[in-house]
Amino acid sequence: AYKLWIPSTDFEAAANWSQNRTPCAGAAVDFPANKMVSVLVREGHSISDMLLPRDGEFVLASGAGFSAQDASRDQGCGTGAPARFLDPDRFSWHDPRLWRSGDAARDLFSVDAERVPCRHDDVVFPSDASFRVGLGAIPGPARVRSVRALGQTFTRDEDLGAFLASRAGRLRFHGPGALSVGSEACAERSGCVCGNAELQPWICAAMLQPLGGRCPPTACRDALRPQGQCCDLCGAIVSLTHGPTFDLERYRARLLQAFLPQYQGVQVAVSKVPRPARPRDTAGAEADTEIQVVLAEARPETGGARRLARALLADVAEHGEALGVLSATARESGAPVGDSS
Amino acid sequence: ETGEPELQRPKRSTELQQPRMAAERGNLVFLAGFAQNIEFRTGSLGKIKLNGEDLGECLHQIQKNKDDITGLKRTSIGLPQNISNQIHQLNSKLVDL
Amino acid sequence: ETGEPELQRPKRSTELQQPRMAAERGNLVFLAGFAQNIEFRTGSLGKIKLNGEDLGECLHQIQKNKDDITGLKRTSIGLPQNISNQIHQLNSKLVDL
Amino acid sequence: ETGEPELQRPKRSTELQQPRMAAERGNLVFLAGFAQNIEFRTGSLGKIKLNGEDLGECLHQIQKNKDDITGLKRTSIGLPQNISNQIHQLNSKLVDL
Repeated sequence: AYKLWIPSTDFEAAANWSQNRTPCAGAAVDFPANKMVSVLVREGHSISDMLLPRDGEFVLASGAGFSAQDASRDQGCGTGAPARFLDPDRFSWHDPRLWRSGDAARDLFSVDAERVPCRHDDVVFPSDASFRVGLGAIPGPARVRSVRALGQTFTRDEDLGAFLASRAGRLRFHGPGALSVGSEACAERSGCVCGNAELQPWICAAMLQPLGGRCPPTACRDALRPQGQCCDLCGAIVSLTHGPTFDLERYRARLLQAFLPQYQGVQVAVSKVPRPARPRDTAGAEADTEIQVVLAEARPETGGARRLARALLADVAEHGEALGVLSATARESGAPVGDSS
Repeated sequence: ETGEPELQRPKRSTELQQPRMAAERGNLVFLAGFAQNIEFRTGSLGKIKLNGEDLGECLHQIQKNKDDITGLKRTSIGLPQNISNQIHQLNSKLVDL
Repeated sequence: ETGEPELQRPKRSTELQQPRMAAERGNLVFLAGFAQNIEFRTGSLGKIKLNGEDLGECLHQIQKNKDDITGLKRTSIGLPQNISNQIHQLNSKLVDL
Repeated sequence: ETGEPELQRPKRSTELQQPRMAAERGNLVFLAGFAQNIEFRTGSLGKIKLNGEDLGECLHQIQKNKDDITGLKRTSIGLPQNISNQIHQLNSKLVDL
């Protein structure tokens, strides 16, 4: 599985500019003086004035460039405040919003901690965009299988370290955190634990930072908090105890084809998670992991997640052996908020 | 013709006349097309370098070469004239013998 | 578009081929890729100026210096030969006396 | 100093340290800070060209011109001395007659 980095530091990306638009013709442009950044320029721009970062670069795609245009009197562009390029250090590796999963099962979602690259993931920084990533101060290095950047794939720490220390690397990666590659690909048919549990406080802090660090209110009582999720949600969680023949991808496909079409409005995430310590766990050969099936619904009054959870339990009861599922349990959130029961 | 009518013309044609830096098939091109210049300026302690060569020193050497050439021209015109005069005198003396 | 992961593709170095304007600790650096050029092109009225010096004039002066040197070499080879001949003739006349 | 800034914007102190690209009366101006350099760098197969002229060759020509001038100086000092000696000998012989 791979995870693709989304935000760019491209000149033409409107979101990189103070007024949420690229500088217009004749604009004055400010880059922060002391923020290293590599900026891909794809088009031609007329500018009246541009302050460059003290350490940075502008990579010119074919046909791109800059021309001089004195601050225009007529267009009202050069007269206003300069277009400011926003702090390129604002993108954190640990922010789940900044990654896109390359998994084919596009109609499933991932819990927040698994949206950030997992231990077995290949990480891809698009080669046709400029980027900058902050590696925060976390207890250990962020571990992944490989990192692909600038058209090179790094699978050994020595190679990655040399890249990160190079000028090209320093223009794109910053912060006190470390990055480590070389993990095995996930070879288990039943899936692999993501391995980001320890990072969850940082992941959630990054994700909730625009919300002031607080989760939005839920629409139900007794909301659930799946493993790896930053905020409570309404719906249900089905936990599957898996046997040796369980196939995670097949089970996902089964959900997508046989169940989800009948439960519009329910979003599903399926992954292997560490098995929570239970007081009366039967000791023995049972795996220390389980499959977490998260059934989330934005409008809990429809009850779709509850019905789907029961359907999945019934499915295990009927086909458990064929699926490689030994047992299944479900938890459900409570009544919708505002329901006077 | 450079000043006024430009303002009314569509953006495209004025752009063509603006000096610019652009990428062309991987080459970095500085174009001073119309009557406008492209200028590079450093402070008094800064240098302009072309593949490691200090442009200031190159310009200084060009001027020095030019001055040396001027000096050489003066001697190469003055000296032969002087020598020609001496040879002419020698010839005269020989004839006088 | 950022669509494909390109995991399978061989090491691409297009990134390295693109020209760039960089700032390195406040120094302004213009870079072209491995086999790419940096080109200055001027129209008839446009100039490239480096710290106030017209680059076109500098190149012109280099060529002018070269031409002057070619001229000087010709005279400094031709004239002495001419003079040597005259001195040789003078010597002959002296011997003939 | 490098010339008149003529820029509309007020200067913050950090601006003085930041490299800058600006339009000045239609000219495109690249500015480096007080003690900072402006550099042009190509890969080993790349060239810096002005209107088709290879600037690297031009810089090479400056050095070649310098060497040629050194050679010319040597001959233009050496040869006349040699010739003066011969003329002096001729004069002596004439006197001896």
